[in-house]
Amino acid sequence: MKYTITKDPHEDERVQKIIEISGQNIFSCYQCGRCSSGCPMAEFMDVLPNQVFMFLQEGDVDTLLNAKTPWICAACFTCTVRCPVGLDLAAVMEAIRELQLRKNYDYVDPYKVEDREELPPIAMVSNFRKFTP
Amino acid sequence: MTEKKFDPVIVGFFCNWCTSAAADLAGTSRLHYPASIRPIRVMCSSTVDPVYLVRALQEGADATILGGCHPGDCHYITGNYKARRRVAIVKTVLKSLGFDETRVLLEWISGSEGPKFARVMNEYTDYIKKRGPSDFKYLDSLGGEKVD
Amino acid sequence: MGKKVMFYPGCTLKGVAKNLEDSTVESARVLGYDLVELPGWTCCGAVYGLAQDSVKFTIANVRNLIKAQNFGKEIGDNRLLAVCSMCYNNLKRAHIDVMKNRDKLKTLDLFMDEEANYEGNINVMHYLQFLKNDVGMDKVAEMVKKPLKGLKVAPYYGCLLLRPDEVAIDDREDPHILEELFEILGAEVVDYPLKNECCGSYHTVDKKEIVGERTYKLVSVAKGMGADVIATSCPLCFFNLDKRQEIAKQKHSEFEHMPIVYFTQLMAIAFGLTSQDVLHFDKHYISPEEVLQKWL
Amino acid sequence: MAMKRIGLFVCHCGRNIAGTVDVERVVKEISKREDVAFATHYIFMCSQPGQQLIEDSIKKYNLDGVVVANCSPTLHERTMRNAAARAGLNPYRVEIANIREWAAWPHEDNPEAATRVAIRIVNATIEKLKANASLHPLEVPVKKRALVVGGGVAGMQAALDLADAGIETVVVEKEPSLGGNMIRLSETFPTLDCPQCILTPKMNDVGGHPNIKLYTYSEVEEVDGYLGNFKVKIKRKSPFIDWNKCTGCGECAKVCPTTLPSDFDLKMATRKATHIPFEQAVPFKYTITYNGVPPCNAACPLHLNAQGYVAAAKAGRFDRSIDVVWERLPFAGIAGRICTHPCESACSRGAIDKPVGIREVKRFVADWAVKNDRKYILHVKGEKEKSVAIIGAGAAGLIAAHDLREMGYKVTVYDKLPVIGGMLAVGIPPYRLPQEVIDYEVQPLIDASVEFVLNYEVNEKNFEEIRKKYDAVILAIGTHKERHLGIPGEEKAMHALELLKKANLGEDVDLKGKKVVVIGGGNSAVDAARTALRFGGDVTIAYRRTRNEMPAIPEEIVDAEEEGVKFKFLVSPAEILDGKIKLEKMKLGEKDASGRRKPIPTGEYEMMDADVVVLAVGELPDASWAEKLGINVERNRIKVNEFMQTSLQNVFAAGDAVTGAWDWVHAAAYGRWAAKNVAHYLEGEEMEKVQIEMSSNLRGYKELAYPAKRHETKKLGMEERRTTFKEFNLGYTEEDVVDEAKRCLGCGGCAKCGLCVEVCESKAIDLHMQDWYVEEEVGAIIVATGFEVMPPEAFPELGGKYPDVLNALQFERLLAPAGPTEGIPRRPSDGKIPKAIAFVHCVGSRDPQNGVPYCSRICCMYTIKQAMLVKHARPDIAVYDFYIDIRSNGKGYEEFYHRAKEEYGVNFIRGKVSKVYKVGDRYRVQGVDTLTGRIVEVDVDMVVLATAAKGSSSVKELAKKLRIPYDEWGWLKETHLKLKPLETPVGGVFIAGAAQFVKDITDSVSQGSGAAAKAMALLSKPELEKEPLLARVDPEICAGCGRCKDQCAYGAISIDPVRHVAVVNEALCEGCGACSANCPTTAIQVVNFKKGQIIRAVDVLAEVF
Repeated sequence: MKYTITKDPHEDERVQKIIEISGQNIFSCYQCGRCSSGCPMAEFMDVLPNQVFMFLQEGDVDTLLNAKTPWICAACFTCTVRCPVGLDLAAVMEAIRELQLRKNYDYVDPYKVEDREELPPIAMVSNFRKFTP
Repeated sequence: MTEKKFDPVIVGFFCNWCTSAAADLAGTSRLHYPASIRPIRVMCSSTVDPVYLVRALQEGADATILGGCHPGDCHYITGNYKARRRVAIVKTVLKSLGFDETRVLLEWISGSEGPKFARVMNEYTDYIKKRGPSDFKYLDSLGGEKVD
Repeated sequence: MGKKVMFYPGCTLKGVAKNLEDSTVESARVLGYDLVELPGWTCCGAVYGLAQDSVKFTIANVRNLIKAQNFGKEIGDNRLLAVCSMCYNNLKRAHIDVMKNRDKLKTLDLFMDEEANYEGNINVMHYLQFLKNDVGMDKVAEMVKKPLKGLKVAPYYGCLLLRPDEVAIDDREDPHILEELFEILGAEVVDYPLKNECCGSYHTVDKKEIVGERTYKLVSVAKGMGADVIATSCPLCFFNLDKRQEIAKQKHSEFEHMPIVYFTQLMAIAFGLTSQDVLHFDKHYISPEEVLQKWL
Repeated sequence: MAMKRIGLFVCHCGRNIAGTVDVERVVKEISKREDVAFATHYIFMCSQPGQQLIEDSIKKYNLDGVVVANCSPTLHERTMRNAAARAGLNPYRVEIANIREWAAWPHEDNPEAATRVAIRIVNATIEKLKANASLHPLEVPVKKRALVVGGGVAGMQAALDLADAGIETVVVEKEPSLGGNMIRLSETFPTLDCPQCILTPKMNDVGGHPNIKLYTYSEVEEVDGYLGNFKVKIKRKSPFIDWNKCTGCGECAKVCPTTLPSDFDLKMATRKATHIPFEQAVPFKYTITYNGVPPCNAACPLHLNAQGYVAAAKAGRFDRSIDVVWERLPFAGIAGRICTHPCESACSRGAIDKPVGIREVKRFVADWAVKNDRKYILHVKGEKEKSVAIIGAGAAGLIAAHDLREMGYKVTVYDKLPVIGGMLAVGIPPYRLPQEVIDYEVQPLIDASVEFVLNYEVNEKNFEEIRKKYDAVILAIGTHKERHLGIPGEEKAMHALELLKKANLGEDVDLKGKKVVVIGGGNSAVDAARTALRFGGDVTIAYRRTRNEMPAIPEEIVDAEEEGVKFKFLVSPAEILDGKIKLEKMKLGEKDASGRRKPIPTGEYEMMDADVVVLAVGELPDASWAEKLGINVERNRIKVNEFMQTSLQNVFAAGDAVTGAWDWVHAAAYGRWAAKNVAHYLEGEEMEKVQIEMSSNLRGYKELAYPAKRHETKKLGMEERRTTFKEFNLGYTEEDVVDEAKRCLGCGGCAKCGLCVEVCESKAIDLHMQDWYVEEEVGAIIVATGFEVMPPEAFPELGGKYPDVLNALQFERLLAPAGPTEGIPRRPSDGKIPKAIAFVHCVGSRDPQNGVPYCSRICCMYTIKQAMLVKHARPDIAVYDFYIDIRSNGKGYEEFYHRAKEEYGVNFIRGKVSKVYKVGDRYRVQGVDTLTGRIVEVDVDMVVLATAAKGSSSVKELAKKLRIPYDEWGWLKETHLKLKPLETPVGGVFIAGAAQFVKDITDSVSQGSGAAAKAMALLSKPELEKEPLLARVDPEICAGCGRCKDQCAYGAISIDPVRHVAVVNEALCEGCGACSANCPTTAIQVVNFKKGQIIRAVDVLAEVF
């Protein structure tokens, strides 16, 4: 496990893009961990929310683009409201997803959704809005 | 003076405890700002009579800036609040007379904020440069009174 | 005829959550209010967009608000009620968003050149807020015919009634509005510590195992606290907690089922409205009929 | 006046100035001025030769003013002024032109501009200097005494240092004892000393020091004056015990029946209302906590001390309990049986389960007195000549008779009935209130020579005679007339009063097997129904609203139902026929004025069998005769003014005759007021406005509410209840009454039951003691008010509402060897020793969104210490410590942390906890380990939250009085964080310890000593020197408008009432100049910063070139 920083993360374009889309200063995170400990989905994630911020602060966007975490976040805002420095983590997760989705990437395939009849419309609408471009 | 570069005159009233100290710090830190700023030290922002601000504009300044301690931090307990009220009145009066009230600026700059001091001076000078010269000083009817 | 108030049902109430719609409208009728469906409402979008550079999630909601603005003038009331947590959250956030961000509103107004501009005076309310602030819990108490004495209810708020802060209808960490309501309905309220935790939300579409795990945890803890039912206001929470018990049971053999109800169904029952035309127990995966038998 | 011979000295500051600014050009430019006599430049003006140059030039050129153009005045203004002074020039005639920081350095990229700015600055400075006056420092006398606010470790250290230095020091502490937060601690990090061992000697030193005057249980009320001469008014809160007499024996606490949560133990234990906070308290004196009038007492129209007699009953002291009742009311047995008990409706316990059975407690002690032959004795306080007649021996009449007789008047009571008691005797059935009870409680009045004339009806014929015979008359004639419905067949009906009167006077009414319908929903309807039932009837109450709206006492309705009375709601009588009644059906409409929903007729009718119809639809006073005599009567009620006086001046009235039919307690309350004002009237004094209502916002101690149901009283057997008129409610048993009294939540704190007064041998207790004030004059003030920590309840997501989730200070008490659990941590919920404890750091700290932005500084260390102490006490308790960063930056701190980790087996997990919730009877802590990147869950039995520290909650009030600044978190602001951490902007006021910001004991003690040293330095001089740059008024042009006075933050300006001009107190003035900017006539100016000076400088600065 080794990561070589080749460039000041503050100058990284993709980090800047994430800051721009989310409107959050990702550098204000001080790694208290409260987002992760309160996250109802954390146990299913491969990168914990607090680690997401450390990766960003180190400029390692690639790891995040390949991680499951942004796609597991349920945008429940538990972390957002509890973050001591007021970071909207849900928006940052969305920004990371957006980097992918804006390349016309489908995370879910609507045709492969099971039990479409019984799912409430809001479930499908919200899922597709979050996971398709 | 069609194409001549406009160099504004900005008189700065800086309170002794915060903004003067910030100006000292900006100097010590070798932070540069335009020579348009013409500073004077006063004991407290509250000591600045609205007359001083108007007088400066009358006598040729394109703008004035009043620097005080941050709210709640005043060395004289509440002087900066008084200054804030006075500046508000000056601005209202200027505006109602048809003058540009943005030529009076009140800023809170604490003694530790040297960089902020320099930044405010730079930004405000740029701003005034864009606004152009003040028309207030050309008002003959408001010519300066004699002082003894 | 009761007093008319605008009602935004949302798509889900028109289908799988008929039980929520009818129990809401009928319970309001008992309290002297006619919930009139907002004419021509469109989908709220279910989730609010978080990207700063996008307005696409706001358009539909502002359009709904404009419709409410027009219809509100007709009936002389500016309150727009929603009972689905997602609808409430979206409409309210859109309202706050464009009020805070006038440039965004201007862009939207320009975009929707057919409609009138949004003036910003629509009061988006969740039905619970309406009960507490406008109807008054005293009035609710007055209408209770069959107190739900002995029924142990775990109130479940989920996320969208409480978060983010600007739309919260109550204290986000320790809300009490449902508790207050259920006590007035005569039920025994369980101190349910997970009442504001997420159910897994839209992951129910493509990651139902995860939602099954959430349901397992949320229902087991409620069971452990002695609850007979979990009561919620969100059709998605309802679906997840109800239907996904199937998966929870497959994964955890010791799991015990528990019926999930809408808070409005409990209101209806306490008000003596026990017809299936109002309650629609056929919409439940785990039927609450047995637990509620005493009051039906 | 203006200077004409100014000297300019431009400094090169090596290359600092001269490298950018063309100093020679500056000198050349300035030399052109006529008022400049000499100008020069030199490489280092601040050096010895540089200063010499100035001195020599002043002498040589006879300079009358000097401008030194060099660096910031903060650096060398004093140097240059001293140099000038040596040369004989007044130092205030020297000004600095700062051309280094303000010209050379910021414009070093542009020497030309820098030089021009420098010239301008120098010119402006000369313009200002020209009108400078010669000044001399002011001298202010000093009071050689000091005040220390706060008796914690910092305050005590400061006080001891001052006192040891021979300075008389006043210490004010708001708690009853010295010690502050430190004395609450178990042990201290990193040395593990116990505060009991290291702090109590200091406390004793403070308590016994000849130079220290100690005021505990006191607060600073007002601060006046200024540096060296403060006048401080101190409020001494009443401890209700004379501390000069108190020996600390503790007998009072032994008998005190009132238990309150211990504030010293932060609710981790209870204590008595009279208490000493802890065993080593200084001073060792008892204090009684009294919060005010409790809601029960406030709600009682007679203001009986309900909490008091309940408290005495709790102690089993029924004798004391009945005495407390008798202090305000002789009719305990009557009240205990029939009062509508507003006290219980107001009782705080009602919000939790059911109110305390206050009335039944009173009933019990009244009966107890009868059984134990304790009689009430009416003590007449000095016989008076004047006499009063009271018409009516009912509730109002009896209490008025009692009160007036007690005051010494001769009292005669007339009543038309053959018995005493009025409606009590004939309106309330004997099964609720036996006549013996009335007779027994009236006997003390008869024994004290109150004359009763019975069977005597007062009317228009004999009233004038009575009025002439007595000095005053009170009409308390009650409501003995039936209201009529006006429906057909009404004459066939019987009236409730008629039925009740017969029952009371022992007459028989044969209702056996008859169907009886009682119309009405009030108390008399229920009474009539139950009476008819006892006469053998088959009774139904028909009421036009529903049960919820019935005005009768709810428990009486239940009793009636138990006995077999039936109810029919939402019907109103339309016609009474033979054997039948026609009823109209009703429905409920909107609420009416009484807050009850109005019945609305539906137009539908029904018939009901009714052999006898009893109407109980209300009673009216029979006041027609009074009206004939010229007494104003309105809506059948006697009209009185706010003093209970009728339109005839010596005639007063009270009771139901005035208010309309109400209840006993209100009738009695108005009767008492009538008596009080009759006495005022007879003595020619001013009368008092009637004030029945009183409010109390006290709400008992919820934590005292252990689960306990309200006790029910014993009742007579149902058969006897249904068929006889024997009293049906048998009251509490002795065990029940004590148990019931324990349910009281002690809203008022001390109940004033008086048990302690009885046992205090030194007669130190005075339950009527008031707060008092003392004044002290001091020269310096040290504020050491300490800190507070946020309560766990502020963090619901971390389980703050659970009993076993504590903040660290509470846990500290559990670890203290002298604490409530003797140093072994136990769960407050069940007293069990936990198997596992979780500590959570940074709760509310470092959290600007949900708490405070700063680090609370001490939490890491105390949490580590607590973890260690847990392990000390019980090594088998597992300890989990959730932290974000361990901040152990003190001497020996890091080593301490490592000991916890390496030797004690404390588990440290790096990550903030987000949720704590209950699972079974344990608590699940949901955390994270950010280092391994895993969610961590652990079940524990207790959770300790290291909650954020804030300034003491009362500090803001104090800071306003002292005019010192504070921040939003309650920390006092120092003058300079780095260099003047002990000073405040107000001269003579210093801060020490955690009042400035949270700090550990080491730092607090150091600051205490530091502040003391600062104060000593100040007080060591007989007089103080003060900068004379102050506001001065020109009385010639001052208009005395006072606008300057409003601007002054120091209260330094007053308006001379004689000359009508502003006057500046130079000792208070700080020279800010806020006044001058607001002066419309320029009369008030700061010396050497005069308006003319500034404007001339501005003119130079603003000029374009």
